[in-house]
Amino acid sequence: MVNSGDTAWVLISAGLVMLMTPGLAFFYGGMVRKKNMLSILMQCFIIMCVLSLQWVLFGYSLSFAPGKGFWGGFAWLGLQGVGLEPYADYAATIPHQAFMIYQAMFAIITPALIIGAFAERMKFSAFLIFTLIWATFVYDPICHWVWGVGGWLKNLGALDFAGGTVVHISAGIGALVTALFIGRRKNLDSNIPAPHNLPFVVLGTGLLWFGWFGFNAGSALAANGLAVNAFVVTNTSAASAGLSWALLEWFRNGKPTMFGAASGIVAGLVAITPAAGFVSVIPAIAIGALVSLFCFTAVSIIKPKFGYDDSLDAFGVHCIGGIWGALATGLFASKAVNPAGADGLFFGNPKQFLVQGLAVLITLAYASIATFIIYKLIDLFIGVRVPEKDELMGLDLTQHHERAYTVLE
Amino acid sequence: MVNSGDTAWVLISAGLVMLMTPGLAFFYGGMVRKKNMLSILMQCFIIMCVLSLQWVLFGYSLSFAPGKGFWGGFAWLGLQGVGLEPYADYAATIPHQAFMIYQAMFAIITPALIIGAFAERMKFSAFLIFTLIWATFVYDPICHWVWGVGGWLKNLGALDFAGGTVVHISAGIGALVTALFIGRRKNLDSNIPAPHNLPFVVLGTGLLWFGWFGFNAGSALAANGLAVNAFVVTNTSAASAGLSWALLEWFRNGKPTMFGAASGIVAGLVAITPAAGFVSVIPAIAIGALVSLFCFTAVSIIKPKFGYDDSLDAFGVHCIGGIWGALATGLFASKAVNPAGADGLFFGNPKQFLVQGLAVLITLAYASIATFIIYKLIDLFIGVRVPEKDELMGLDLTQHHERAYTVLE
Amino acid sequence: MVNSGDTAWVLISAGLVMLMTPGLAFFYGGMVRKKNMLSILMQCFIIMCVLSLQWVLFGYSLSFAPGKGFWGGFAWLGLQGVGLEPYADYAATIPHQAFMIYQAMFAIITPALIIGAFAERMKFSAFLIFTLIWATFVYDPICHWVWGVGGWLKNLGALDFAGGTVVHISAGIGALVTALFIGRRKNLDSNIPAPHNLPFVVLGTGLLWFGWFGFNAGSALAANGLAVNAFVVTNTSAASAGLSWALLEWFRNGKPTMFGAASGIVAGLVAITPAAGFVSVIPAIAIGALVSLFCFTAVSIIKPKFGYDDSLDAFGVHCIGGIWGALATGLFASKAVNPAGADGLFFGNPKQFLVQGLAVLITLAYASIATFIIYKLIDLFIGVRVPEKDELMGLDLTQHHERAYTVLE
Amino acid sequence: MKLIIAIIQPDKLEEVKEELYKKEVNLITVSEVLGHGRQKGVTEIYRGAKESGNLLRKIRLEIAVNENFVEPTIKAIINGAKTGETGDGKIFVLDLKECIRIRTEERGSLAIG
Amino acid sequence: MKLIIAIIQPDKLEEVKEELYKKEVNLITVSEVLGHGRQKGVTEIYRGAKESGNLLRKIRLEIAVNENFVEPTIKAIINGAKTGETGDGKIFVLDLKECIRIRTEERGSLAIG
Amino acid sequence: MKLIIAIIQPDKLEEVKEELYKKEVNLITVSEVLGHGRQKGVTEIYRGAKESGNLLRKIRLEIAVNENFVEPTIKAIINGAKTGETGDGKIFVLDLKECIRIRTEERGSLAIG
Ligand SMILES: Nc1ncnc2c1ncn2[C@@H]1O[C@H](COP(=O)(O)OP(=O)(O)O)[C@@H](O)[C@H]1O
Ligand SMILES: Nc1ncnc2c1ncn2[C@@H]1O[C@H](COP(=O)(O)OP(=O)(O)O)[C@@H](O)[C@H]1O
Ligand SMILES: Nc1ncnc2c1ncn2[C@@H]1O[C@H](COP(=O)(O)OP(=O)(O)O)[C@@H](O)[C@H]1O
Repeated sequence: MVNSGDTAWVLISAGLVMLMTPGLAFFYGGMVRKKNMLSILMQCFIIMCVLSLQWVLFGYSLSFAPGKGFWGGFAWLGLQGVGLEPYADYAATIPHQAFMIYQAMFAIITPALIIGAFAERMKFSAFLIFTLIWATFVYDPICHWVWGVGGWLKNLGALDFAGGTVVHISAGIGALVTALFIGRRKNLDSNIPAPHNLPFVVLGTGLLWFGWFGFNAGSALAANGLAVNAFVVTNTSAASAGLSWALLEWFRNGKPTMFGAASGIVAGLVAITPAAGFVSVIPAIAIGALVSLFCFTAVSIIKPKFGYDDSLDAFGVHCIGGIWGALATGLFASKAVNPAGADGLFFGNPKQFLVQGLAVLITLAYASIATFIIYKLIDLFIGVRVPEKDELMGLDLTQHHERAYTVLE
Repeated sequence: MVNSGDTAWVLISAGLVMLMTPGLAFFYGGMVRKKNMLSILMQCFIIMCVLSLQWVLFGYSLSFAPGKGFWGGFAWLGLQGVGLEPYADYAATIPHQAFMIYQAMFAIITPALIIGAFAERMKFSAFLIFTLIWATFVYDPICHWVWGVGGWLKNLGALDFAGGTVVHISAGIGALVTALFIGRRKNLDSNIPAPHNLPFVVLGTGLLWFGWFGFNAGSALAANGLAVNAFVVTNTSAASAGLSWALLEWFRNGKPTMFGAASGIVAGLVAITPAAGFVSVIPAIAIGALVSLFCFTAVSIIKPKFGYDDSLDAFGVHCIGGIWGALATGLFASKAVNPAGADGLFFGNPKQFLVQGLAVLITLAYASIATFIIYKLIDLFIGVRVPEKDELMGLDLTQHHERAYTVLE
Repeated sequence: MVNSGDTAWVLISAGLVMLMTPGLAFFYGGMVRKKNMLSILMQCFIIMCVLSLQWVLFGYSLSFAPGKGFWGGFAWLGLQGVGLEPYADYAATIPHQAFMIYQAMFAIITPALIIGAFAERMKFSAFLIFTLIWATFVYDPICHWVWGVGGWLKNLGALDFAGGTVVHISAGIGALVTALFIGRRKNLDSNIPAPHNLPFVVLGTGLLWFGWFGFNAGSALAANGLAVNAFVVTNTSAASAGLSWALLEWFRNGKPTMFGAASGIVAGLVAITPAAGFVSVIPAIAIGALVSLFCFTAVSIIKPKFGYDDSLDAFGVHCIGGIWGALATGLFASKAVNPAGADGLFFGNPKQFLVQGLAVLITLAYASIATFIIYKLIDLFIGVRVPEKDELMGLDLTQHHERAYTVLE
Repeated sequence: MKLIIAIIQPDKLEEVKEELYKKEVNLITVSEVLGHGRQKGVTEIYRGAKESGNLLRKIRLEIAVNENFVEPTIKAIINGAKTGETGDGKIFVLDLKECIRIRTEERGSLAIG
Repeated sequence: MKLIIAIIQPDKLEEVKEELYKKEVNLITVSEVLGHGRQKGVTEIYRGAKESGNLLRKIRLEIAVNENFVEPTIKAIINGAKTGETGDGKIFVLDLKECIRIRTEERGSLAIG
Repeated sequence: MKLIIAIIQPDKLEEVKEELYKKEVNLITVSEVLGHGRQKGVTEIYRGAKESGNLLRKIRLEIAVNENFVEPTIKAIINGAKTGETGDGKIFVLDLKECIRIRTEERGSLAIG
């Protein structure tokens, strides 16, 4: 039976998650150079368009239609049979389409995260094709394995409350493959480009934090205690991680930065994602504090060392943060928080930790290989990178024939 | 009896629709030149102030107090008798004032849409008077005819789920009259001004998309299946239209633009507005895909041809999009989606299509004539347009004595 | 028993109030000079981080754990005993943690308001310590007195629906003490710095207005008629105050400004905060119209006269507005609106007005003295103000080693 | 060779450019400046605090030309920028000792155009 | 006639303007520039990546004056801008061959003021 | 003394600076300008309205040097900025009559460096 409170909560949560992609657009857009601002915004918004359609046409069916195999099958193509009555296997108190549209927003933001890796040099046409294929052959299957009825990782007992493996690890490792495949931006050494508009980065951070309440607390699919728990630990982890990143900078570079705090906040939100429905508030503090340590190291020590150009740190924040979150779930999960969940290592169940590790490895392996193959194919046919001349002039003018800001008037 | 879930949904929806006007402010503001940025923001925010007051004092009564005539009458002036108990004729499960404030947000954004037509050259005082009179003599009556108890277009059987005729056509045709009446901006030919800040346009687009969930799904006035349907088709149509506009540009101009995608998204949201509670997801794709074709043609082919200066395309997007949406409702509406609705042409009921067409014509006729008369009167007394010198120096400095951005510091 | 509709409403309200701090960051950030933009954003976001942790660790316990004394005591440290079941003394239909996290957002934004007084010259380290101590020794106790079970101002019968005394007066008077203690910014006389980005101020205003629905209507802690009343009067007062400020400027300076309207809107939201659950719509218009008169006078007549540098008018808007709101509650409150409330002076109960006045005086006295002592201590140990050289170069570069915007690329 | 610097009204740039192209002066450098002169600015008011807005937005043109182009260039600028209102701006002419085209390292007159 | 170019600290603009007005030098053109000189900049750090922030914000003044105004103008700029700290900036004086007031087409000395 | 003005491609600034430092030219003033020249711009399109984007972003360098530094400075700029593609930019050399260091009020050659 449809419950109005639960439905209201899932609908507004869907709205909040939808808002995260514009939030991400500004978070990323503020980091690039003026001349590439619109290309980032465009990539985010076109993903919203293309994947909203892919999802209702076949993506939702591939991901969530019951099925034991690689995919969920084609039973729900074009939302046939996906109506306004609840579908109990997913959510018993809201219309089935409410669950569908809520999940659509996850399918949208995941590939958008990868933008951080090919920013400022990817051909728009290649980006478009990549996104569509990646969503279909990487996101949809993994989503089915972890969340779909009959999904084998689900049956394995892997816990992923709101998308640590499905969203952040898959996109994060995809980002690393991207960075390695597409190569470094031109004359990066003579000058590391500074973010052209940090206030936009901060605006994006604020919208992401706000939207993430829908992302995590909405994943309870009801306005109940579980949702409240997810909401509380989400806020706590974000806060803990934001502070911890700032302190790390303070000690290492002499000053804390806004950009650092923003990065930490996002890392904290990433890390708590898989755990939000299984852990309580004190562990959330630890999860947040530590994720900044890991991501900070990845971003400002490991990356420069290896020299791959993960331009906006999609790998450094989302993959590293996602892995830590998935494993932390295996450490801190407790049935006291969520009886439907499981106990983690620290609550006497080491097995859960291993299962989490396994799910992480499988996601890493599959997503990286699949992503690589997709790039290879696209590169073969149309090439993924813009010509150097265009890169120097900027993607806004060369890919979109427009300028973000007027200079004279 | 008040239902907490429905009340929560309508309240947050009211908040979402309220946020659309700031969203519109940035959507429009980013399109003008630096020197006029604040004038746009000011017009939007003053409308929020003035019409919030107009609405509680007499606007709501004129629009929704029961009555068979031109207006809803004066029974509810100052919200007398509009209490915290449900008023079943409008919404049986939420406090009457919840319905009232939700509707207030519609009354606010409608005249704000017209700003797009007189941007960069309207006298602030004239604007203020125009808005107040227009809201009272154009919006309130039409609103009553279509949505009010005893409204004659309602009784005629015209379907308008969330405001295709009431909001978009009335404001859109008002915009055309405005553009013709006030005339073109100065030296427009020597240089077509480029949008001064496209990221702000995109920010506005994101907020509009987000807020539109409240606009359309909130119009179900309950957190139920109907709301979910409206939510889903709203997102689908926006996506379909955004993509379709970008593709049209790609074919016609060689490159897709962010500005184009944003325009398409808004057009798609406009078109689905009247249909959101009556059509299902596949028709929503068609509605979105086609609205971009119509609006794109209006904006980049018809407008330059006829040379009227609908500066930010309030007519081209909202009127054209609204007309298509109202007619499309007559084509794609289906009782399978909403038993309380009607079947459209494609579901064997051509009459509905004719009724929709009639409602469109009546709205066009009344709104255009009334808008013209209002301008004539204002022009007679105080004049609607700023002196050329002020226009060249910009409205921010001349109308508001302030500057949007510092140049030196 | 947990009610899903109420829980959904309180959770989304918590999200809305959380969003207010980023909103405030842009509202304030847009007012300062480019070179200090990030310092404002950083202060706001670090407060979100630090106080989210302080709150779950001990702040919530100090504020809300039952107790008759200065504080609420330590019973709920680390959220021990604060679970997912309702705690009827605060809210009988939502999980206790939902109430906790909702209140956390109030604890966050209150010290953030004070930023407006020390903007552009406060040492980051000193700011950090100040915030933590102030929240613990000023906010938490006052919060307990007014809202906590056994709080003595509550027992006295003082009405404060959503934080007129607790939030706005305490922070507002703290801001005045700040301005007097830290002193004026350097060469303020040779040039009064213009806001570097008014569109950001407007963006912040929009987000604040939006979030304030959660702040006031959420304080009903249920999706019921009371919430609706709070929502309606909040919107009405904001509108009335925004218009009234603009008109005051029009008469006094010849032109209304966007900055003025934005200031009025915020003042109107401040003033209605304590009254939102006790007054009806017509009084709300008066409350809004008058608050702008008071705040406008404080900001543009009294401040220049006395010469204290309340840089972004945290005192002028929040303290003055908060006092007026608290007193107005004593004038316009009516049991007809909220039986659980009280009647005010105009409804035949002068006593209520006196109680309100008393609560105001106590808050002013305690907050001002405590704030002063905290500054004295910090100044003794590390100093509160940056060296003149750093102030001239800007806090972004000197306190955070980063720049908000790139100049060349 | 001469270096011609012109300060003009922002909204005159397009017209000036057209005039210059007519005279086959195609190479120019433009920037945004603020000018203080006879033309009165608008007072700005922020929360009651007045600012005598005495700096107005102007466009600055920098054009290097050979001697025979000096007068045509001046004429072109005047044709494009003159309204007769205060604020039209000024033209400054400086001696240009040397000019180098970076791409070719050509020097002197032929590097100008 | 001379064209005087001065590079000063951003926060000195107001004082320099006042000094100039005292000397009846009322017509100036101002722009924002970045300077690299003796004055040390602050290193900027973005996600660990250091940038030697060696370009500092400065204000550039451009003032055309008649010979008898050259020294007073220089004095005025120094009075307004000098702090004795590195970074105070420089003044450059160039020969001005011709000056035209667009509004009136006047030339030479009387077009300057 | 000479005042050297150079217009270069935005992405060449870092290299030019390095070349200048090698030649011990450490004092420079930089600003952002728009240039119109041989290099073709990209047409911009806003809702169908085309704009011949004929103004391209460039960087303007202003460097005051003593005679013996003129050639080294020109060389340095060319080394750093030359790609051989149209759009590389130009160098203009003007006579510098006087130079004053505000901080010390020194004049002439020693005020330059
Ligand atoms: N002597 C000067 N030196 C530098 N810039 C000048 C000078 N005279 C005029 N300008 C520039 O020209 C602009 C227009 O001058 P103004 O006196 O306002 O109008 P007009 O030139 O028509 O009298 C000024 O804003 C300033 O930027
Ligand atoms: N020779 C020069 N050429 C061009 N600009 C210069 C020159 N010398 C100084 N400047 C400008 O003056 C500013 C201040 O110079 P700096 O050496 O930092 O201080 P000071 O002049 O007090 O020694 C520099 O940032 C630069 O913009
Ligand atoms: N005669 C000139 N006067 C002023 N600026 C010039 C002149 N010639 C070139 N420039 C500047 O140099 C830039 C590059 O010139 P361009 O003709 O595009 O390339 P190239 O110099 O390689 O032929 C132009 O955009 C313009 O800013």
